[in-house]
Order: sequence, then structure tokens, then C-alpha cells
Amino acid sequence: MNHISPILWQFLSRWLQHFPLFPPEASQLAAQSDALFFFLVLISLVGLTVVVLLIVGFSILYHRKRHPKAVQIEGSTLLETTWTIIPLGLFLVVFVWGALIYFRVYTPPENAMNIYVVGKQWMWKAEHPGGQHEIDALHIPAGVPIQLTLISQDVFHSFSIPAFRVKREVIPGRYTSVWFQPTQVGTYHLFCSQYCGTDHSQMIGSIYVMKPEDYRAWLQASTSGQSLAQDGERLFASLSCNACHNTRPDARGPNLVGVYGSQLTLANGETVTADEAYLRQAILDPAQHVTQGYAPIMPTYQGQVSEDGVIALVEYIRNLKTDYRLQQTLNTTEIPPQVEEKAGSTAGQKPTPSPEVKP
Amino acid sequence: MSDSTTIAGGELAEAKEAMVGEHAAHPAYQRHHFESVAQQFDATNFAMWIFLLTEVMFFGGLFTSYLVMRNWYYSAFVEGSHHLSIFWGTTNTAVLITSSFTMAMGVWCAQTRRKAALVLCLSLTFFLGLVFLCIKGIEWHGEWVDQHVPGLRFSQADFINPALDQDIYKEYHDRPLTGGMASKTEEYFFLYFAMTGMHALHMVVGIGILVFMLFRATKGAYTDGHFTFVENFGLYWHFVDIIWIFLFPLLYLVSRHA
Amino acid sequence: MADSHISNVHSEGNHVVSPKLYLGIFIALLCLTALTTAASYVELYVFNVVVALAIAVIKASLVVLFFMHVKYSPKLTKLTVLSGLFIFLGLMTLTLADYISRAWGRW
Amino acid sequence: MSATIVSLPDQSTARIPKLNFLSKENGLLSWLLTSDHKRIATLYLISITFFFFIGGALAALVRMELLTPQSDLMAADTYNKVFSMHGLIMVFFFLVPSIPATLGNFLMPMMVGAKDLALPKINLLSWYLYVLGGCLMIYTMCAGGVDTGWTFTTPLSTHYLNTNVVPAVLAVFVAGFSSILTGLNFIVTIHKMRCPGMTWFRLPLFVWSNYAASILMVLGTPVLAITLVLVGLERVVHIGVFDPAYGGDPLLFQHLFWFYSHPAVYIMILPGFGVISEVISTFSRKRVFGYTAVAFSSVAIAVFGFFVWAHHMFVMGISNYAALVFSLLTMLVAVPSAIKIFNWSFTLYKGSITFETPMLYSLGFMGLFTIGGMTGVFLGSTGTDIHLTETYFVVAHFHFVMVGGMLMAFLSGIHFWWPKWTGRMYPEKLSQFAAVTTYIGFNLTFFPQFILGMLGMPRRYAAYPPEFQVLNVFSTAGATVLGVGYLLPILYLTWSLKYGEIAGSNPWQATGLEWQVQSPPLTENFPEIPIMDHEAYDYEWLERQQAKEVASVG
Repeated sequence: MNHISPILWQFLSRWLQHFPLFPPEASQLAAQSDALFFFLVLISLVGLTVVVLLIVGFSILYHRKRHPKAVQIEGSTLLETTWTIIPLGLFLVVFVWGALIYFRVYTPPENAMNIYVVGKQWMWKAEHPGGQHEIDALHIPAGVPIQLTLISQDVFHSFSIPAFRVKREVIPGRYTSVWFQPTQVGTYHLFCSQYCGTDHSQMIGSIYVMKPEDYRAWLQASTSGQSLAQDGERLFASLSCNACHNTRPDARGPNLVGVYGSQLTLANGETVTADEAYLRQAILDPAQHVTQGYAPIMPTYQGQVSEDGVIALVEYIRNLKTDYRLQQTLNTTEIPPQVEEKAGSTAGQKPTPSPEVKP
Repeated sequence: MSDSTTIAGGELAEAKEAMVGEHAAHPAYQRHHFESVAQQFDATNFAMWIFLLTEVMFFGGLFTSYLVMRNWYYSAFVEGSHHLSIFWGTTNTAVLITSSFTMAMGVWCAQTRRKAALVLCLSLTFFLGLVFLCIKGIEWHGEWVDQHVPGLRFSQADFINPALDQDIYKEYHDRPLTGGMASKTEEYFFLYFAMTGMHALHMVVGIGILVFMLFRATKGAYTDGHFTFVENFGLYWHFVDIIWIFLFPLLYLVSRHA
Repeated sequence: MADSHISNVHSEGNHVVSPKLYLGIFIALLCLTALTTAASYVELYVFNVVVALAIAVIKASLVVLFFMHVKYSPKLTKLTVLSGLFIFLGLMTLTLADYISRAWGRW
Repeated sequence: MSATIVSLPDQSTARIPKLNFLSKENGLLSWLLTSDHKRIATLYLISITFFFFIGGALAALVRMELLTPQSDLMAADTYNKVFSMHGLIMVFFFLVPSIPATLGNFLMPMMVGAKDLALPKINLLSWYLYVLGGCLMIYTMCAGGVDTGWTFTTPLSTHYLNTNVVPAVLAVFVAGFSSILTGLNFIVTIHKMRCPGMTWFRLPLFVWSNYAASILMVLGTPVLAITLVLVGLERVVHIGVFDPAYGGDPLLFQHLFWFYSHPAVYIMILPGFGVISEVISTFSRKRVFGYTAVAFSSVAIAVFGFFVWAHHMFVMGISNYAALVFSLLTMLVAVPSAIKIFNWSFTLYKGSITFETPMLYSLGFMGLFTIGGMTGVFLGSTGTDIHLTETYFVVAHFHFVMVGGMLMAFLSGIHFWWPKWTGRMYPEKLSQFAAVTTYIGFNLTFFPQFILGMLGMPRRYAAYPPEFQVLNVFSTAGATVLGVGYLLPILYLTWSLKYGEIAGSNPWQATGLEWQVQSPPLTENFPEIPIMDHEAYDYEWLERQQAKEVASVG
């Protein structure tokens, strides 16, 4: 009995204190997703009720005691057509409705604030544009569309925030993205929902949705001294990328200023948009991503730069809007001026390991 | 159909005989649960076809993988395939087609009850099957020497610096692959070995059954009107041939000019 | 209803194809092999692949139709071959459809 | 009118026929070398029950661990192994072979009017392959287990785990061939072994649904086989097509794996549909409402079932356009299941219904399968799938379909054909109690998991946030009841082997050919090959037949 009673006690007290039946709706998409969910619940209930009524009704009406002789019926084309068409119609409605939501979830708006997330066994590492790192936590402002660019360092993970009704597989070797706009301040669960090995169930964290002003304060308090793009600039210089990628007329590599978001024509004739995924591929596998007019001389950086490093480089290139020399201070929108000043003063030193922010 | 005659052999006659009554004497080779020899033939023949369907899907997974990977790592697949010998590939195709022909003739011999000819055809098929495997062995040995066996003995040197292998370089003038892509040639050779290996495994099984059939044919089996086994084995052998008919262009030929 | 039963006996699975036809098919197959190898030495750009696969399909069809007697087989066998082909193509096209259409959008 | 249709022979004079397939030969060898489909079915039944109870014990461990939020009963890696082994054993060694290999094997030749399956030796080979696969699985378990989950997700399975992945892959590979051979045998038998007069539309619906399932087995399983070969190779030579670190694509694995594993759920459920059709018809004394629609909906499920696999990958980064296509096809494949449910419901209409155990299980099936099927639409719709996939909602959904659907159908079928198989009745009251217990236990176990899933609790978690505990405790409590529900049949069915009432040849007064021969049947099934001269489920034919017999005896 000794070991049963604590469990029983735990059970009762939990029941009394905390017994949620429905998750909070904390993002713009949540309500839309739930609307479809309740529509589905409704048609399920109706369907189930119909089936149960039929079974129970017929069982009573045509019980052997009451109805000793069965009447043989072949079938009924009319009835059968009815219960083919009605479910089909309902399912098609569900399909279209679902597809609309799906496209919304996986199409980030242009002005979304981008945060990088790296998944590895068994932790989440979020990298804010301002250079703030956090482990198993994500601080975000409410009311702002936020896009996550996700990548895994090892196996499949899945970034799941039930309160926002969003989830995206985090895949090794490729960026995926998802976006949401938190509406309610609060702390929510972050789960890894794809089985990823021993400590899969420990790969959880918290999403802190803050008021914008609180968020700014948090950014200041937890800055590592340099923005992500500045990390990238450091790396860019230390890998001697600027030996080829510079603004000189005889440069051996394409000029990267303003390259992000532009249409590129590749050596094989393809046209691509230079987004995050493309930039990552171009760094790790340059041979397949040669811009037209340039020789395929860039070495691969596969295995030499970590995913964190690639993210820093991508973020640097993303923010390259003017000439390299003028790029002393970076205009990453979310960093308040004093942080930038501080960052500027440390430029040129060896990058110091950034303190990880633990909530 | 002018080029084929409806069955003349005794099988149908015997089948009809078996139909006459429940207790009519069955041929010894009729299994107890079949109503007639014809039903037995039909059922086993159909079963063989269904089995071949599963084989199609088995190789289907490999072909799909090959297609996806080839699209991703096009240049690696092209230069990887340049290291295969079209001469041996063509020879092997011819050998296998010939063995298919001798097998088809074997079925004909069994149908028309020619024992000596059947034994000859089966021996030829067996021999050609062995020749195929030997040639395949020579090719695999070549790949071992050239360090193109993925996972066990692989070097990207030939692809980073194609001039190393002058014979192939003279013919194709391959451009050097950069590190990232050169490593993907291992992917090509992985699929090459997986596909030809699976195919060779089927050949080995086939040859094993051929030995068994040869042994029985010399004792007069299959030419007594009960040729189902030969016919069904023929289907299997032709199927293995068809797989090779697709492997050959995909692995050896299509990349020559790419 | 004994019809279906009797039709089993009249099964068309037991056609004897004449050796002459076998020989003809065999020679055709050898010629096609020579042709496909020769074609690979000619620069045809994208058509190298098309030609190679087309010849392979023709060769396979010859083997299936004559060596494997499908031409003389009952409908059921033909249907079996076609259904296998159908599912195989389904696996291939739908998988590739995903890969190809990934390039259409930013996902 | 009595509330039962059971008509047993006079127990004081009745005897089990001296000559039957069980008594024909004795000794272990006569079983191990048999080519009799009924004996092979019996072998399968024993081995499948064995694996069911191993899988069930593992499920019990899973539920016990989830009683508390912390991983305190076992460490996380142990828990991972337990749920992986539970999944592997239940899917590949119970659900896939369950109805086809036992009931299907036993009934198929009798239902089409043949003496045996077309390829009896292949049938025996299939059982040996199953046993070999099973031994490999047991070896895997004894050697320390495997923690890939039953889905073998790459690159986790190929690169990051040190457990017994290769033996597990081999086990599934071998068991896959066992399933291919069963399917092959059924297709050939149904096409080529039908007795005179047995046209396609006189076949019992059990045959139709097993036919559809066999097509899926034959065409789907080889793709799984080659995929697993590639996984094994990749582990051994460290190069391959699935691991991005070696240049492969993990999504390719997902495509190939689900190409089999989605049709596999239809392989599991379709034979169950067949059982339900037989049982509902028999216990409402009425032919199945819209026979053709039910028959063709099975085939439609088989055909469409092949082209919906990527709905398991909606959040995995497949292209949005592909997601659209697969979602649409998923909606289409849901329709035939709906047709079936309504057709079964209307089979009751103007019937003459009794509630013996098989019927109770079948009605339970209809309710649970409706829930299971509808929640499948939640997951097939791309919008809601994003939130619900990879959570306990999925777990609840497929347990409703697989356990609530398939297992209920399996138990229904076992009870229904038990008298035919053994010649003896099971105890009716006790088994009705077991059926109701199973039903209650099942709902209590798995319904809370829908809510857990909606709350976002991910599957395969050894530990979980404390607010989910209440629902998990409900679920575990339900599992206890469910466990009792499953233990009871094994006890009373074993008991009935010796002490059950003599059943006679047709205790349910059913119309199938298998009921017109003695129980247990002869090795050759029929004294002489029957001639089918009536439609399936023709109860009037049966009455005339019985009247004739009475007249001739009188």
C-alpha cells in the first residue's frame, strides 16, 4: 500500500488542481485550425450518432423476439448513393478547408521576424538575429509574425508548439520553415514530437510570449555582445570568403551585396531565388550552385562549418545591403541602438563564446 | 495465330481424361487438391506471375531510389558510370538474352517432349548464366582494383582528378568534380552494387534451380507432359533478363554523352 | 454451373510457340542490344536517355509477349502484368511528383 | 421466439466426428510437415496468440510507465525499446498476419469450395518464415532490444543507434515474405480454385475483402523488403541513400516505407471487414445490404490505398502540392469505409437479430471503427494534421482502427468459427461478458488519448508534463480492464476445447459452404466437391435445404 497511496494522492491533487481538456489558443492560426477541428468533431458526432441510432434502433425493432422472420432485401441504389455522396461532399469540404489552413501555416508573410532554430539530440538551440542564443527556450514578442528557420544537426526532430497549433519537422541537411503570430502573453510548451532517440521526451522547452516592451528588455539583458550577423561577418572574414566575394571589379566570386531575395541565374541555366535554403546549399555544396559567369572554384565548406556557423553566415549575407566596408554596424531591426554600439566596439576581436541563455 | 499452334501434346488429353469422373485415374503428377491437371497448370502459372509482380515491386524500390539520386547528383552519376565498361555490359546483355532464348527453347522442348534437346537447352542456359556471373565478377573485380567499392574500398581520387585514369579520361574528358560532388559518386556505386548485386542474387538462385532441373530432366522429368515447372522457371528466368534489360542502359549507357 | 470449370481445361496457357518465332525474337533482341549500344555513342542530347529507355521497353515487351507467352495467355495474365506496371509507375511518379514540385515553391 | 439462433445437436447423443482434420494423423511431425490449410491455420493461431501476448505484455509495461509523469518505472532508453518492440511485434507479427493467416487460411478454401489452398507447401513455407521471423524478433528482444520505433526512421536507425537494428530489420524482412506468400496463395486460390457455380458475385464477402488485402500484401510488401535491405546495407557499409550525412535523402526512406506501411493498415483492417460482413449477416438472418457495393468498396480501398501514403509526411517537408494531392486521395479512400459502415447498419434493417458473442464484438467494431475512421479524416486533412500528427491523437486513432477495429473483428471471427474449427462451443455467457468488458476497457483506454493528443502530448514520450497525468491514469486504468477482456477468451476457449458443448455442423445456421460440412471438417474439407447453386447469404436456400433433410430423414 505504501507505494500506491502516493500515486493516488498525486492523482487526486492533480485532478483537483489542474485538468485541462483543451489547449490554449495562443496564436492567430490557432483559432482557424480549431474551427476546422470543431467542424470535424461535429460531423464525427453526427456520423457516430447516426450509426449508433441505426444500430440501436434496428436492434430493438428487429430483435428476433419481436421480428422472428427476416425480410430479405437486396440493397438500395438510392440509399447507397446517398451515403456515398454525402460523406464524399463533407470530406471534400474538409479537404479544401484543411488545405487553406495548411498553406497559411507554411507560407510565412514577408515581414516576419526570422529566428533560427537548430535541433540536435536532445536540445533546441534558438538563435535570434540580435545574437541571443537560448537553449530549450524561445522568447518572442506577442503580436509580431515570427518565422522560424529550422534545421537539425543529426536526426529528424519535430518542432511542435501545441498552443499555436503549429508543427514542423526539423530535418538534417535542409532548412524548413514555419511561422506563427502569438496573440497571448504566456508560457507554452515546446515539444519535440518526432521520435529522435533516447532522450526524446527530454527534448522539451518553453515558449515565452512577452509583451513587445518586455521582449526588448529581455533582448538587452541577454545579448551576447554581438548580433548573429556580426558573428557571421567574423566567420566570413576568418574563412577568407572576402578574398573572392568582394566588390572589386575583378572579383573571382559574385558580389554578395543585396543577393538575398534576388533571382539568380546559375551556370546550368536554372533560375533560383536566393533564400536561406539556397544560401546554405551554396556554402556547403558550391559546385552545384555556381552563378552564371563565374568559374566553379569555390571549395566546399561541408564539415568545416557547423550548422550554427552556416546560420551566422546566412544571416550575414541576408543583411548585406550595402558595401562590405560600410558594414561596420548592422541594421538588424530588433537590436536597440546601445546593443549595436556595444557590438561595434567589440568588432575585430576574436569571437568569444557566447553565453547560452537558460531561462 | 500462324506462328503458334494450340497445344497438341498429351496434357490436354490427359486433363480431359481426368475430368471424365471423380474417380478417373489422375496422372501421378497431379496434386490431390486439384480437380484437373489443367487447373493445376493454370494455378501454378498464375502463382508464378503474381510472384513476379512482387519482384517488380522489389526492384521498383531500387529503381525509384536510383532515379531520385540520379536527379540530385547528376554529374556524379554521369562520371561514375563512365568507369563502367560498355564492352562488358553489352557482352553480358547478349549473354543473358541468349540464355533467355535457350530457356525459351527449353520450354518448347519440354512441351514437345524432346528429352535430349531439353537437357541440352537447360545445360546451355546454365552455362550462359555462369558466364554472365563470371563477367559480372570480372567487372566487380575491376571496381575493387579501382577502389570503387562503396563502404569497403572507395577512393574519390578518380573523380577529383579524372586524368588519373588515362584510358577513361581520353574517351570522356571528364571534368574534375569538386569535393562535395566527387563524394557522391560513392552513392552511384552504392546503387550500382545494390542493383547488380540483387540481380546477381536472383541469377544465383536461378542457376541453383537450373541444376536441380537438369538433374531431374536427365531422368526423364518434364518431358512426360508435365512441363509446368520448366514453364514457370522460364518465366522467372525471363524476368531476371528483363531486369537486366533495364539495368544495362540505366547504369552503363544513358550517361555516355551527358 | 460447370462452365467456369470446363474453361479451365481449355486454358490458353499451354500454347506452343514455334522455335522459328523464338529465333526471330532472339535475333531482334540481339539487334536491339547492338542498336542501343551504338546509339549511346551518338550525341543525341536528352534523346540519349529517351532512345535507350525506349529500346529497353521494346526489348522487355518482346520478352514478355513472346518468351513469356503473354501474347497467347488468358486475359488474367495480361491484367496481372498491367496491374504490376500500374502500381510500379504509381510508386515512381507520385514519389517523383513530390521531388519535382518541391522546386516550385519555397518549401 | 427464442432470443438465440444457436441450434446444437442433442448433447447426450452427439459426438465429434471421429474422422476430422485434427484426428487424422497424430504426432508432432504430422503437424510440422502438414500441408493441410486447416492445420497450418491452427499453427498460425497458436503462434500469433503467443506474439499477441508478448506484445500485450509490452503494452502493459508502456501503460504502467505512463502512470506517472516522470520516467520512474524504467529509464527512457528501456521505455523506447519497450514501445518499439510493442509496435514491431504487434504490427508485423500480430496485426498483419492475424485474420488472413488464421481465419483466412482456415476458411478460404472452404468458402470457395476447394480442398485446399492452391499451393499448400508454399502455405507451410509461409508459416515457417513467420516462425523464423518471430525467432529473429525474439532474439532481438533477448539481445537487448531495438529502439527505433516500428517505423525505423532514418537517419536515426541507420546512424545514431547502437541497438539491434539489423536483426530487427531481418525479422521484419522475413516475416514480410511470409505475408507475401499468404497473399499470393489467396489470390491464386480465389482465381483458380473456385468450385463449379461459384461465380465472383457468389463469393462470401470475407473472400472479397481478403482478396483485396492480398493484393496489397503482394504489391506493397516487396517495397518494404527492399527498403529494409537498404537500411541494413546502410548500417553495415556506411553509405546509402537514406542518410543525409552520406548524401542520401531521409524523405526517400519515408516515401518507400509508407508506400508499404500505409497499405499495411488496409492489409490489417480489410480482412476484419470480411469477418464483420459474415457475422452481421448471420445474426440478422439477412443477406448483406448492397453486396456489390460492399465487395467493390474493398477493392476500391485496395486500389486507392496505394496512393495515399504521403499523408504520413504532411509536416515532414514534402512539397505542398504533393501534400494537396495526397490529402485529396486520402479523402477519397475514406468514402468506401463509410459505405461499408452504412451498408452493415442497414443489413440489420428488417432482420431478425440476436446477440451472440460474435455479434456483440461486431457491433462493437462498428461503433469503434466509426470513431477510428472519422478521426482518420482529422489526420488526412492537411490543416488539422499539422497540430494532431505525431501526438497521442494519432496513437488513439490507429488503436481505434487496429485494436477497436481489427482486434474486435478478429475476436468476433474466432468466436464465430470456433465451433467449426474445434467442433465445440465456447461458453456463451462468459464470452458475452468478455466482449462487453473489452468494449468498456477499450474506450476507457484510448478515448482519453484523443484529448491528450489535442492537448499536444507527443507520442513516444517516456516522461511528460504533469498536467497530462489525469488522462494518462484513466488510460492505464482502462488498459487493465482491457487486459482482463483479452485474458478471458484465452482461458475459456482453452477450457472449451475439452468441455465445450458439441457444436454440430451448423450451430449458427449460417449459409456459407464451410457450415454445410462437419465440424471439425475433414482434411479434404468436402466429401465431394460442392456445386454452388445459390447466392451468398441465401437464408431461404438454407431453410429449403433443412426442410429437405428433415423430409428425407422423416
